[in-house]
Amino acid sequence: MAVDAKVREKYKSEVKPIWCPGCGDFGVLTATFMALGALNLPPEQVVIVSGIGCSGRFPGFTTCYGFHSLHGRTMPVALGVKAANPDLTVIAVGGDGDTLAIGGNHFMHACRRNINLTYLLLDNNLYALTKGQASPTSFPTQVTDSTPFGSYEADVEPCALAILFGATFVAREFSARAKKTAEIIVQAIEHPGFSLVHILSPCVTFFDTYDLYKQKIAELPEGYDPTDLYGAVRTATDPERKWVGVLYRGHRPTFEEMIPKIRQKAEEKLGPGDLQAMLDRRRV
Amino acid sequence: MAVDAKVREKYKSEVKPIWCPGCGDFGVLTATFMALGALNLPPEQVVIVSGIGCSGRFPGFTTCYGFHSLHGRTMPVALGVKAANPDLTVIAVGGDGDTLAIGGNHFMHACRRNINLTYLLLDNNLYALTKGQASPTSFPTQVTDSTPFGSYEADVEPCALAILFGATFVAREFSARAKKTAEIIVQAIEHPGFSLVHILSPCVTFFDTYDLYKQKIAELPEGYDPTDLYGAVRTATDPERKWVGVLYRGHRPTFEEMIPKIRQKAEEKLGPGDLQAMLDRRRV
Amino acid sequence: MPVNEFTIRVGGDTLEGGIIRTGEFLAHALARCGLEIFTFRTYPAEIKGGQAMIQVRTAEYPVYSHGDEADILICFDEESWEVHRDEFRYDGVLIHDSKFEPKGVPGTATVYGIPFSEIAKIRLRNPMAKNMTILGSFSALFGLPPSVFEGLIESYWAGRPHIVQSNLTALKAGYEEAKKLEKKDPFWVEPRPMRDRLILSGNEAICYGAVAAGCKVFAGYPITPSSDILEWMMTHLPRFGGTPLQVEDEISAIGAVLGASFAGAKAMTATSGPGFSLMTEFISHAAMAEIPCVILNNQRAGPSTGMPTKTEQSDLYQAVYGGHGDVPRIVLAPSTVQGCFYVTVHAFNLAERCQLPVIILGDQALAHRTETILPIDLNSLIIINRDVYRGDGAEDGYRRYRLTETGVSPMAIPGGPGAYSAEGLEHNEEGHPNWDQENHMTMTQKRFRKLELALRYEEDYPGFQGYRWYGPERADVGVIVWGSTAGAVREATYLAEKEGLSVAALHMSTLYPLHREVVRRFILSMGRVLLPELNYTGQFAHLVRGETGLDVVSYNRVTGVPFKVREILDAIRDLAREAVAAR
Amino acid sequence: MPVNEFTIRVGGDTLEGGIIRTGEFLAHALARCGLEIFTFRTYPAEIKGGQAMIQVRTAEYPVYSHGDEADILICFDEESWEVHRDEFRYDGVLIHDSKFEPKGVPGTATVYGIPFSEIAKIRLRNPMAKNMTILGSFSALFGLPPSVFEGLIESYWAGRPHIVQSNLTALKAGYEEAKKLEKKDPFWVEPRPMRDRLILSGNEAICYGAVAAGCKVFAGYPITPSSDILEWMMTHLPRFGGTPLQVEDEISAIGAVLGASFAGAKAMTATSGPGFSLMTEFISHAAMAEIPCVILNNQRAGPSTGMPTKTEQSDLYQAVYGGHGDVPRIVLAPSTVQGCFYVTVHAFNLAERCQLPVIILGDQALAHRTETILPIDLNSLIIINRDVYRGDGAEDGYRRYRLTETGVSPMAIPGGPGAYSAEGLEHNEEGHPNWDQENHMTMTQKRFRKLELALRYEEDYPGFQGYRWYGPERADVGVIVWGSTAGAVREATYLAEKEGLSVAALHMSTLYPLHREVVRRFILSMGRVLLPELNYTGQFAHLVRGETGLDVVSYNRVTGVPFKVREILDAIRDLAREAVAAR
Ligand SMILES: Cc1ncc(C[n+]2csc(CCOP(=O)(O)OP(=O)(O)O)c2C)c(N)n1
Ligand SMILES: Cc1ncc(C[n+]2csc(CCOP(=O)(O)OP(=O)(O)O)c2C)c(N)n1
Ligand code: SF4
Ligand code: SF4
Ligand SMILES: [Mg+2]
Ligand SMILES: [Mg+2]
Repeated sequence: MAVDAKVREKYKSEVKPIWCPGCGDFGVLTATFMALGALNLPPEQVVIVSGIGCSGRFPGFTTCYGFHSLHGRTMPVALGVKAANPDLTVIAVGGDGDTLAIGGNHFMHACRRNINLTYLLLDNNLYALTKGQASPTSFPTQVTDSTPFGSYEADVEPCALAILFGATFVAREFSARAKKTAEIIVQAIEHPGFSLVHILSPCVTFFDTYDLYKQKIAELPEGYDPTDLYGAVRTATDPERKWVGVLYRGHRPTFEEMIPKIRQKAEEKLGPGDLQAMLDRRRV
Repeated sequence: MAVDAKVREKYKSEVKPIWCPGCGDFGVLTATFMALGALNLPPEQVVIVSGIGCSGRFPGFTTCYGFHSLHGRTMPVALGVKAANPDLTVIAVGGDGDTLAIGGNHFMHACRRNINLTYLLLDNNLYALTKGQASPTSFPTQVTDSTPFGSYEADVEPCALAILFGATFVAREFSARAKKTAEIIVQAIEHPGFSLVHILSPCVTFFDTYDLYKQKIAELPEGYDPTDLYGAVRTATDPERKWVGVLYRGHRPTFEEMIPKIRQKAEEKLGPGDLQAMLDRRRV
Repeated sequence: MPVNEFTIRVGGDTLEGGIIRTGEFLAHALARCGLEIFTFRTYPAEIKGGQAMIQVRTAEYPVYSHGDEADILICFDEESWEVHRDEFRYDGVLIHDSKFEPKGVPGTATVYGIPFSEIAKIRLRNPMAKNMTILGSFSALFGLPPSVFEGLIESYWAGRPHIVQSNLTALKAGYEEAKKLEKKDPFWVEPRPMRDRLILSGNEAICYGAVAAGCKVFAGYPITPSSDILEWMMTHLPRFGGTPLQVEDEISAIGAVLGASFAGAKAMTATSGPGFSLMTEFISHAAMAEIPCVILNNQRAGPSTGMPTKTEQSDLYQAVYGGHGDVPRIVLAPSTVQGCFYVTVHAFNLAERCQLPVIILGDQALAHRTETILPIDLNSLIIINRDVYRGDGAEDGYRRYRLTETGVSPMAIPGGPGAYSAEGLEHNEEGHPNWDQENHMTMTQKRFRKLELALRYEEDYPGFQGYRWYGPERADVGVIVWGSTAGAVREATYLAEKEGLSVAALHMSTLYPLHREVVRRFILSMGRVLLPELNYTGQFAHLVRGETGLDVVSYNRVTGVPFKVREILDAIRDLAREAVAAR
Repeated sequence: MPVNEFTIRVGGDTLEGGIIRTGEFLAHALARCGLEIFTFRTYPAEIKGGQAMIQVRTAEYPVYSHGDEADILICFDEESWEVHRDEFRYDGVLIHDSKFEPKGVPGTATVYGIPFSEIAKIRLRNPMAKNMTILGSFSALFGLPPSVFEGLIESYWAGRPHIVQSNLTALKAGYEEAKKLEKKDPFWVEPRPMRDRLILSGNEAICYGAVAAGCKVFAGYPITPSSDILEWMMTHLPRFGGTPLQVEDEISAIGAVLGASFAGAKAMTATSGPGFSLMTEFISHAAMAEIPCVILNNQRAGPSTGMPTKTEQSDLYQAVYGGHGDVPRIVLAPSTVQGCFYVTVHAFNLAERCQLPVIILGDQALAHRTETILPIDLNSLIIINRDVYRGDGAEDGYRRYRLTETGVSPMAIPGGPGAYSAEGLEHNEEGHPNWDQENHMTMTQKRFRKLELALRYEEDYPGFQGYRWYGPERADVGVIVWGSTAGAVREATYLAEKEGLSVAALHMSTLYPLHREVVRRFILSMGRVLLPELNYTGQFAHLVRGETGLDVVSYNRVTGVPFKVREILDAIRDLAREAVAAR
């Protein structure tokens, strides 16, 4: 996956990222440029849909089409984009709050639909843009501005959930490993179906997890079988290690494959649409 | 669990259920009366929170307190009830659309919080009240008014999801087995934490599944280990059989147990609340 | 009035079934006799059990309301008589199943008791065919040729000869039974030459309108009374190369609509009050990011879950004012089935032209009623597509939110040149987030300029009228009306004129932006202005006052059913007296 | 004006840090000198980087606005000078870090360049202490005793002697550096006897008000500018025996509030525009099921995500009209920090008394500003609790939605007698779903009767005023105002009076239901009526017209910052001319 700097420039907009120096999201942006470059995708064929959060500003830093939607609502928008034009390459970017708090349900249903898109989940274990409250991936012991005495509730693990929801490609990486992340993003984009890339992306301002994740991550062992769904769920939720790499890979018809199939069945049963004829048939 | 008819009468309101004759929901109502009777719970100590759907009319048919909320929103309301008064016995009643379509996210977060309540999921594999559209538990082959050519998407299995979401008691039953269902509801109410009872409750009007489920259900084998989380997920999603019984049982602190703990920590750190003193401390 | 001009009501319990179909067959049969028809129905919110009702009004001239009372009342069971007797004409015709004996029928009425149940259940051993025996009797009693019903039965169950046969038998049995009776009433059907008409419901007309306008993506979530639109779209939109989506909730529905429109497809969602409320945040986003979209809200009685199967006009506030911030949007309201079709076309056109969310305010009564309407010629429609950026002309670079005179900026479409980010934050012309004081002011003005363009839509669509002024330029009483209440107003003003009252009406179909000057002129030209609407808070009256600073007299009712012509006529009479006194 | 009466502005990049704290320390120090203070701040929506600003206005008398321009401008960096020079008084004082040379300073101004960065970084090796050196210089230049800052430093970092020490050193260094300069300007602080005052921000006052009113459950989701309320509640509510909840979204927040209130607890949520829009459906439910609840919406610039850190008054439409169906609700708006406290208490009282959703419309400027306010005596508050059914008196059985004169029916609480179902469907008195025509009308009337009760709240809370009429009974110009714009109006009308203009003001804090008769009387008593508000569509003006049928002159601005006194004064002058001409 050799990408020369010039190709990368193609995807970089003139807008300077507003992220804090050192923010993990920079690594993801770079990795995305690398991946798009490696696949040589024309920017105008790519739509990046984001929610609201530090992560939400992502699309504006690229030369691709972007849709800065609402907090938690990347998936409905992405579904609409794909329904209108299944040929576009769609990348969704969501924060952990975005994806798993307010947007949890859309996330579930998008996996279920197996929409052919790539979901970059930029997980910094809290709500960063609103200045540091607990998110569904905050550690139970983590003290935040909204959980000064710890949390009332357990945290959730997005990869395991995505697998059970029906995503067909589920991977994890660490934003500090931009090149590895880029490789995974390439695979995710190439995979036909819903692809989650869970990226540990530290927030240096409110909860710096660089050291923690440097220690905690581990590459999946040789021989790991990503097609074993239940095994993947177990690996994803391993309390000891944050396994990075492709945790799960499955195969089911995608939403985009269903569109023409249903169209065909409808036409077989009822014929192609002719509105004037239909109206005329409603004559008294 | 012997319950005599008179005790049951205590929970039955003068409002005649508006359900179609033969509707599965009748079985659940009866089972609930039996369970409340067996536990001898005073009706005014019980709050039944429902969503919108045929199932949503449930609370009005009982003499308990009821909260007929909005489509999909049983869990926020139940959380509030418990936050205000953790001593109440709370039963939530939701349809499959209610719980897994519009309400999916609240369902996830309620499990995560391990609120000590019992969730009766009345699953009839479609939206009944709106007259028969596909729901997230509709079978992929099922033809409904909204999926005349089959569905674009895969179905979901609520028990497996609840387990992964963090529910600590997950069971399945069939509304035609009112007595068994009652027994499970008793266990669910007695369990400290979030208890899901997934009840196959056929809709005779739009999709009669009595025969199907009579064939498909099977009681869990002797020696089944409900404490094995991953095993339970696998059992819940078995494509061959609909296993009935207690699929999973775990233990974590409940939301209600966390309330005093956090209160204690807050007081330890900052002292008990004295508003006048606090205000006075803001003197110039 | 007795010949070719009367109102039939059919009532019974849904547990028995067939009530609505009886009315529908009657309506179609009358239409095939060359008459105009207008139906109205109510049904319980429960799935089984409870009283359902369908009313069919017919005449040789176009009818605009469902009629105040039943001239002919057909009762399946005793409860239906109890429910409907108050709206039964004192000298009308009551046809009832003789399994019960109706109590308290006025002596002036004609009563035909016929053993429909017995015929169907015992004689024919086909209890489901009860409604066909009723149609047969109707045919015998009122001169509607049985051949008309026969034709309907044959086409309705085409390909199922067994059912056709048993229904024909039932029809005949009912016919013969009624033939034995002595005709005592004056009502009669005199077939006229067939007119070229379509029979459609409001919801069907909306579906056709959407496809005609070029709708390619529909996203929805079931809700009464809009579920049938979702079902139609799921069935038929793929045949037109479109993609229908049943999604997980209404937030997702409007989100998918915006995503699809952003990607270049015309897109729409359809819902009712509770779902509409859930769309609030995204409608505000559509206004900010300038994404065309069409949202149909079929109003039902609220607040909250309210009365899902009853009608109301109480979501106007939410449609016009809902959403945080200053949210430009367009709100249209159809008032007839024909209007449902055209208003939907206009909604898409305006959305595309102005790059704004367009809300169609329908209601339960209109959604589910059927009317005979003039045939629709698709070739006569003007279909407007958005102004697309194609990489040309913009020498200083493409700017998605370029400041223009109309406020509309060409839109780039993914896949083509001009990649930009659709932005819900305040932004500059390029679409980059921007917190400048001046910029926010300028951009807000830009977004609202598009409302002025919307008010000039007749420039794009010659012949379009966002309002209609009926009657004289000056009058004692003016009536302002919107939505499905317009039909009753039309009939009431006609009757008032016949009584010699001085009355005019202003029927608004573009509710927002308001044609402020027209409304001002109307109000200032009238002695008194009445504004009847089916809500409690006088929502359109409030909007009119708020936009014009002029007062009107609100007339409100929330009973879940449409206004009666008589009620409006009475209100006009009262105001006319006041106006004359003040003259 | 130069002594004890001036406006200071501090500006700089958030990357450098310490800007806001400089202003806060100045404000506190001035307050400790016996002066009144009023602060206003703006900051970027980005987490790091971008210009932040805090303005401190001080005087010996109460101040109601943050001041139009800076008398003293303190610039951390060159960009801050560029950003703020337009709002710098032509003969004011500019204090800047001498690491840059400000360009284009008017000759009439006094400029003090001081090497703050150099002192902090190089001399003290403590770059973080730059703001303390600035405070030291301020002290030297304007006579504010350094001991006051010393006291503040000691109490702020109490228990951290190391930090205290290094900050004191920095303070001293700044002081000594400035002492070398020649004083050339007239501004000066003359300490007065300390007054008994609290310093609070709007959001803090709201938290205190909620606890004072008896709030026991708070549910929220983070959003600017209300996140600090959530954080305060998560930290402190448990200490008062309450349970705070950070939930998964705003729908859940309002749902939990309703559940808690149903179960007997006073409950509240706090949000801003986008979250508020998401609550629409549940607010409609609260109105239908008659569940008391308090919803704070701190408005920010919209629509959509808009400008999250900028202020606006553009959610009034959504607050007053949002929700499907006819939705009764109460809308209150505070305009001062003190008002934030009391309005919150009233909101809970009204919610409990009327069993209605009560919406508090705050805004970003008010939420985050600090003021010196009069001390609050909790014992003087009247706390109202709902009318609870306790199993007594109801011989014909308990009916949750019993029809009463006021519209309010006693509420049973789970755990106690009277079990019923809270119902979002239309229902009868027992709470059972019901589709009767008459019933829906009657129940709608019942729900709206409670708004009349809300208008009579002073019967429950003597001394409460839902509006205040300032100035004469009749005048050339009347100004109607709501929310945080009231402060600028108060100062502008004061200045207008001093100029000899005839002017009165009507300040509304109960926005809905509207005190219609008072507003009518006010409008009819004035030559011209001005209604300034920070939105584009003239939302309150529209409401006033809609409710009174009388016209007012809208004055709108959407720039993300509050009105200047001068702007309103100019508008008053213009209208006064018109009114005099028309007299
Ligand atoms: C409906 C709504 N609620 C709340 C907010 C405020 N808000 C903005 S970003 C955010 C959370 C951001 O957290 P996350 O999704 O993890 O993204 P991050 O900033 O950490 O990248 C919230 C709550 C909003 N914009 N909209
Ligand atoms: C926000 C909202 N959307 C849609 C509806 C319409 N609606 C009522 S019940 C229902 C689905 C019912 O299905 P389910 O939850 O499975 O319950 P069932 O009727 O099958 O018991 C829907 C979509 C609504 N009431 N509110
Ligand atoms: S606050 Fe955290 S997540 Fe946001 S830009 Fe800064 S480092 Fe990144
Ligand atoms: S429609 Fe189905 S689910 Fe609803 S009451 Fe009838 S049988 Fe039960
Ligand atoms: Mg985050
Ligand atoms: Mg269901």
